[in-house]
Amino acid sequence: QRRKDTLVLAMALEPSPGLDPTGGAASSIAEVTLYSVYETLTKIHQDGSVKPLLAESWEVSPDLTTYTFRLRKGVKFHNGEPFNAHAVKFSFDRAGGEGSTNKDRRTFASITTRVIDDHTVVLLTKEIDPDFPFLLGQATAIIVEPKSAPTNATQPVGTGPFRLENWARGVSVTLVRWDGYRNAAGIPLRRATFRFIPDPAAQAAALLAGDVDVFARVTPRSVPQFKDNPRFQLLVGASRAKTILAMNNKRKPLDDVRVRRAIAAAIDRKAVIQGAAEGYGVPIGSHYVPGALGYVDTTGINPYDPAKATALLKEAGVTGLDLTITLPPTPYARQGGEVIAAMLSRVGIRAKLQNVEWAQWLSGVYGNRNYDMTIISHVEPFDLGNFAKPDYYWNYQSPKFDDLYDRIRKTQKPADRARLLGEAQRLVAQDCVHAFLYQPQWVTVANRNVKGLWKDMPIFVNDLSALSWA
Amino acid sequence: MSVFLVKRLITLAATLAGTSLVVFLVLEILPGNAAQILMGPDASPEAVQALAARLGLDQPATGRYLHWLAGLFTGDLGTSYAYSSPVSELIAERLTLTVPLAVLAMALTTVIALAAGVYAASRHNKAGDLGVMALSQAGIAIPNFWFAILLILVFSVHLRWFSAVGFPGWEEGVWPALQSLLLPAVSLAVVQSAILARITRSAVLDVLREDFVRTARAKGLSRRATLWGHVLRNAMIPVITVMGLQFAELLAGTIVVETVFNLPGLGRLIFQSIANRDLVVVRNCVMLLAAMVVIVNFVVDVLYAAIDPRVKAATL
Amino acid sequence: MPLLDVSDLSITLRTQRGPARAVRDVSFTLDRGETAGLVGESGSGKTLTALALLGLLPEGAQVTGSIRLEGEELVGASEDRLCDLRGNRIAMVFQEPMTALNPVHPVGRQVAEPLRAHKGLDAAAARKEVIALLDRVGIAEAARRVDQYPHQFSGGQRQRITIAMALACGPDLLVADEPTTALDVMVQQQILGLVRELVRERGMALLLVSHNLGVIADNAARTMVMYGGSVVESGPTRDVFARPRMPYTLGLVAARPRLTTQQLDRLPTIAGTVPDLADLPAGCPFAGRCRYTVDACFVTSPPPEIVGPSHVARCIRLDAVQADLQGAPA
Amino acid sequence: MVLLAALLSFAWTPFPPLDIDMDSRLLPPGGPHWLGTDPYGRDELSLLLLGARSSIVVGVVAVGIGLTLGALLGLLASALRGWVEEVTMRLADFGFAFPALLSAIMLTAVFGPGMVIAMVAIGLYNVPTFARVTRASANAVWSRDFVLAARACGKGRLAITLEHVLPNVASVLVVQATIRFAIAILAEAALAFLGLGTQPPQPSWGRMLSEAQTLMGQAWWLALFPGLAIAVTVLGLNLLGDGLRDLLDPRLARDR
Amino acid sequence: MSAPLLQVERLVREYTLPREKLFTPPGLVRALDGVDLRINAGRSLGIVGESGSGKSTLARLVMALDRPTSGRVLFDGRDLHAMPSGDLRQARRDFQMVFQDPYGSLDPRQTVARIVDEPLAALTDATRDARRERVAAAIESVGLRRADMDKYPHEFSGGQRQRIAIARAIVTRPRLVVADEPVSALDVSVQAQMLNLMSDLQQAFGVTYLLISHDLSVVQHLCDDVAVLWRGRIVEQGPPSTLFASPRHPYTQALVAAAL
Ligand SMILES: Nc1ncnc2c1ncn2[C@@H]1O[C@H](COP(=O)(O)OP(=O)(O)OP(=O)(O)O)[C@@H](O)[C@H]1O
Ligand SMILES: Nc1ncnc2c1ncn2[C@@H]1O[C@H](COP(=O)(O)OP(=O)(O)OP(=O)(O)O)[C@@H](O)[C@H]1O
Ligand SMILES: [Mg+2]
Ligand SMILES: [Mg+2]
Repeated sequence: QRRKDTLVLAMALEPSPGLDPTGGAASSIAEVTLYSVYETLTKIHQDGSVKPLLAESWEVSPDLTTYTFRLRKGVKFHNGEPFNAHAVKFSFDRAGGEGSTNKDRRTFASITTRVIDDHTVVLLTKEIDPDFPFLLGQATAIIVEPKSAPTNATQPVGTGPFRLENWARGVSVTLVRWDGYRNAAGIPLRRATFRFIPDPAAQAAALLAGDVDVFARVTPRSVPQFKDNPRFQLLVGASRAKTILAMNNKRKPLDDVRVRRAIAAAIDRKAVIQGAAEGYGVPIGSHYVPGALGYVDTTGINPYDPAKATALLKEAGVTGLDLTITLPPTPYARQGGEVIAAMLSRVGIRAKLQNVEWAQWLSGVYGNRNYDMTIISHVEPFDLGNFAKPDYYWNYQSPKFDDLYDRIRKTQKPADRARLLGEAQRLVAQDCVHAFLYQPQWVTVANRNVKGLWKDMPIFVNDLSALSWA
Repeated sequence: MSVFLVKRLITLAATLAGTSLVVFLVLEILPGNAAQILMGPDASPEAVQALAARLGLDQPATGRYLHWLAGLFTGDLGTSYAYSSPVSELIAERLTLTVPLAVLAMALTTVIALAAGVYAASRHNKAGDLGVMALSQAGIAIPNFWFAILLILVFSVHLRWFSAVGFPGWEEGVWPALQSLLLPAVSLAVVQSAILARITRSAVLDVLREDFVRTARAKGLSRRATLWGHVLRNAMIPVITVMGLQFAELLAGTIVVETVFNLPGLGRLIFQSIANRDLVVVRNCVMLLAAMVVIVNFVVDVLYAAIDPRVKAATL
Repeated sequence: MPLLDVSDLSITLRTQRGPARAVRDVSFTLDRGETAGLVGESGSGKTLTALALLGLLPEGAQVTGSIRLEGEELVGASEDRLCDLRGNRIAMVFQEPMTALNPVHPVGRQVAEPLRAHKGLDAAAARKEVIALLDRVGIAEAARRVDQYPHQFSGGQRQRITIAMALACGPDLLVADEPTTALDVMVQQQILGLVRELVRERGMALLLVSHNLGVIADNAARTMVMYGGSVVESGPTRDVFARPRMPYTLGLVAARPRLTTQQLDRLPTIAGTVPDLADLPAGCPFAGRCRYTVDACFVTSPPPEIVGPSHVARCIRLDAVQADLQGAPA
Repeated sequence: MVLLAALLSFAWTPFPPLDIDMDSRLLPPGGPHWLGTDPYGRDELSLLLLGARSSIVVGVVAVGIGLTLGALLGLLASALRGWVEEVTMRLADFGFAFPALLSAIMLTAVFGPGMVIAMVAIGLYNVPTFARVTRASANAVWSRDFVLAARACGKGRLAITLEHVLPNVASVLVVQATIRFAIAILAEAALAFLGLGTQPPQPSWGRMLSEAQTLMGQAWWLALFPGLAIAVTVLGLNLLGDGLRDLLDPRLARDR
Repeated sequence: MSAPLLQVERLVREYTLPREKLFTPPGLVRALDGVDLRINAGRSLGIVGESGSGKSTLARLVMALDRPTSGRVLFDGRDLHAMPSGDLRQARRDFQMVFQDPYGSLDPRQTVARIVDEPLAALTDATRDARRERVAAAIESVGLRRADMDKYPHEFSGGQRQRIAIARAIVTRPRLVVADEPVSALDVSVQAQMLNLMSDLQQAFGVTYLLISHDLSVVQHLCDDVAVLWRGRIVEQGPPSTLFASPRHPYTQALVAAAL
């Protein structure tokens, strides 16, 4: 029997290219290290609220361009160096600097960090973003120690309650409680191991065999077998992700909104959610998820209506439509693809499924925009802005939306923002830029006795400090 | 050194050189690059480019090939993009799993196949023979990943005798490590031993028909003594050829089995690295696998000569 | 009591086309120091008869009748007992020297095997004995060559090695199954000379199987002629060859081209081909090919008829044959 | 039998095989769906019948590639001997260095996953096997006297290869082909398991199996039936191979 | 005296042995070491000699199936090994071969008709029907039946197969037939049939034989002349009656002594 102060968590992918969240984009890096090894100024909680972490408090100037953070005192890095305003400045300058491989480099490049004293920093932003504190709670905004920063990928040094004990590449990362943590006594777990199990069948087997205690974001296909098993608890939480059938808005005949609408109308979102996610999803009508600020229900704009789909196609003068759906290797895409292809065939659209690897998706679909349609989940919390990017892979261009988005960015009052956001959602839905499918729900399967698990996951993180055994 | 060995060594070297070129060229035409994958779709293009430069992806191909070749000799195999650690270290780590797994599987294969094959041959056309052959037919017909999943369901999930997936590493002790390799090795060995058992059986039967077996019996040796003393060694000649080929399939089979059992072995490293376009790793791993196969076949040839004194004379 | 007493030996084989009586009612005796020849066409059952003496018949062969070695019954004897006898008291030399030796073991080891199995010699003692044996059968530099492999020897040398192997334990009975067929004339003479010498020296009984009449004529005192599984004629070699009675023997002897005879335009031949064992006629196996065939020949197997001093032939038309021979002397 | 199933699938399947029906997902065997349904509510039996087609195509093409190229190389090597033989056989050794799975993975990375790539990869891996078998048998034929007799008629190597060598190695090749056919079906299954074989929505037994593995705890029928289908086919092919071997065995067919 | 049909001059054939050591030159075997022979049309020459003395090598060289290291093979006055390949093909019609092994020398997958037809098809440009007639005639002349033409070799006994092989050799009406141990694989009684057949054919068609054997009695029966080959050299030659009655060379003496 395993000791009650250790826990084994499983995840599908191994952190890559290392354990430094500023060095790569993989969410798996954050899942292992954020809030456990590294800490940020703010901390995002499971309800999406932003609370202090390394910063004790902060103030915002009325024009939303100047943030003043007061830092926690007496905090040390794992290597004994003190945490202070200089570390903050170093971290943010590094993230936005030349040669930075930080995913959010562009954002950090627009920030200027001023050290006021050892425990006070001021951040000046050029772009207004009401969600700035949220951003500072993400893994790209971790505070690193200047001397150890270059080797963070293999020997991470942070201020968090855990430090790296061992990384068996391809197998697991083991973290142990750091006794120098400011609240070491309040951390129930002494050791946490992350095991990497990409194969869905192996994931299920590992859980069933008791090799693994917690598995966040389990492949939905495996979920039913745990549903009625008393040994396990199931946590179903909302995400900020949007799974869509993205369409190349410049390709003929997809440049005709009627064709796009016909496609959307041919798709029964409920069936897609069943087929792709075992029912773990909420239908969406636009690129926005329920629960986010300003959400409006747009699922009625392009409802499931095969007859209308046929009519629309006729109206557009399209017959015998052949389209290719390019599918990345994730299960939701491959499974959803099969369902959607079958549904499209009912309205006379022959959809050929083309499976590609990530590398090919990135270079073919994302890079060269060489595709008709693709199924993809956009996991970034707020990314309506992508519709305003002229060179984005969707090839969507709408002066109306660009204008609207510009206004959203400049609007500070939440109520106004919410209204504008609602407008933007409706516009995207009416233009039927994509066939918007669903907001996936993340399912966590865990041993019944594990306490403190997050249900909702606004960002991908495992808050180890909260976990314990019953 | 005999001409035989020298000749075989030269072809060995030529084969390996050819392999390196093929591997490099095939990987060169892969679409997509590692930097883009590492950074994901939401990363800014500057960050991607910065990473590409850091990884050396912007160098010309010939330069990288020669650099790699040189590295093969010095042991400096480059640095993995995805793991940002030396490839040689990475491979060495993975080999501590894959080699024992392959060896264990091969050992199981050999033991099961030889025992079953010899037994069947010695009871030619009797119930024992038919039984063994029926089993081996079944063994050949089962896809190994399917059998692997079955093993997990039975032994790990239901009986809980073994852990379902993963590998504790040799630091945790030899026994737990071996334990976690047992089911994978069995699922690899089932098909191969079924095939090998048939080969062994027919080889033994063929040898049993040889005149010298009758000679041996005429000297007053018992059936058993004849079998062990005269038949087996001669029967090993075709058996060893097949074993050499099987080792190659076994190594490739580890890709599947390592996936099912979630073992951090070389096979899975290749598989993942290709998906990640971590070409430095792929290149070296594929090269290594190919080299292992080629070397095993070389060893088979040498064994041949050791077993059968005529071969050396004939292939000189 | 004779050393070897075979009576009514019959062997039935299982073949694709049903059971085949490959050897039928063979009886003979053999004393120490005596050499008997067994001749006959290919497929007439010579090798099977020889193998039966060692209990080494192919799987699925059924044996009836009796084989007694100094009174001890070998048909149905236990495998262990047969293992004790084989290579020890009964030894055999096989036809094909190229394949009779195991290619992957040194010859010395192979010759030593019977010594170690029956005489319980240790490796060193056996080796010494082996070198002496190889020397005896005329392998030059035996001490150096014991560790070589069969492929390093010529056909004649290999045959000598198999003979050394057979002689290792000083057997009472040596069965030599066409020991020289695969060799050229010169080597053949050497080998036969060697065997003759050993028989004389050791008082061994020798059953010499061959289809080469010359070889038999030179070596065997008594000869049995086999055809279609039966011994169709037997008697003192000189009588059988000089005055053959059974029509098949007649044809066989006549068909042989001989250096000594004047060059003839045509050789006498036997028409037709050897019958298939699986569907052998009920009567005389030679019926149909024989120009003396009458209806009765097809009905029953002819009984042995005494035609001279210990000269026996199986034929119901002996009178007609005799009449013919006297009418037209060869 | 499998061939029959494949043929049958052109004419008739119990249900439209690729039509999804989310209301009848994962039904166990029985009722109108004899072998149950898959997670998209498709009829398992219909999919199996359709899958037989892919499996046969994979087998035929993979073996076809291996057989033609391999036999060609083997015949060439044995007809020309000398350095040609040496080079061909070294090439074959070289081919052995890349097991089907490995080359399939690499080819897939270049050309994208799919049945064609899988078939080509398996086929290429078969080439050295066939080349070796062919060469060995062909060499045996070349050493026979009837070849010498043909040469005494002034026949060239090409004519002898076509008239004498090929017919005499054909039986060995046929037997080998049935065995390789079975192995190809298994290899395709393994590739499909890794996601590199047949691509959706086209079913193949291997792909059905690999999809079933996640559901093995819930829907045993999905893993069982394709598994059985593969096993039965492979078994059948092996028996066919054994049968052919017996049929073509000179000791049984001829009186030697 | 007419010009010889076949004339062999100082024929040498060396085989290279595989190297034993890396830096030693490969060994050489001299299978034929300067053989001189001549056969006049209509006569038969027998070659006897122990195993490995070079008999088969000689046969292959005479048949132009192998190239000599040095020396010449003159057939009807023309050097076979110096001829352009087209001419050689033409010439092949005039010399054919019979092999020792009746099992290995017939392609098991061809019908008797096709086997016998092979030299006709390859070497003449007769029509299909004409060829079939000639094949049938050849088959009948070796004592088989016309009905046997569409059977396969495995349906025949060893002796019958050897007849088929002989039919193939004579179907083009060659002037020379090289027979490499044609009867040594056969039983005595069958052997007699074959020898009779060969001498019948010689009388009927005037074939010249080069008969290779290690059996002196066979050679004596069929040949007008005998040459004794020993370690690649002809050590003695003459009519069989004189040669066997009073052998001169020690090897021949031993050979004759052994055969008696
Ligand atoms: N294992 C066997 N199975 C079936 N038939 C056999 C077997 N061994 C021998 N025979 C048959 O039995 C008959 C007698 O065979 P045997 O070997 O005794 O003949 P032989 O007189 O020694 O001939 P040869 O001179 O060719 O050696 C032959 O027709 C042979 O085909
Ligand atoms: N291809 C070859 N390579 C090397 N040596 C050869 C080759 N063919 C024949 N020899 C050698 O040449 C010599 C003569 O061989 P050849 O076959 O002509 O003998 P032979 O008189 O026909 O013997 P046999 O009576 O055994 O058929 C032998 O020593 C043989 O080992
Ligand atoms: Mg015999
Ligand atoms: Mg020869």
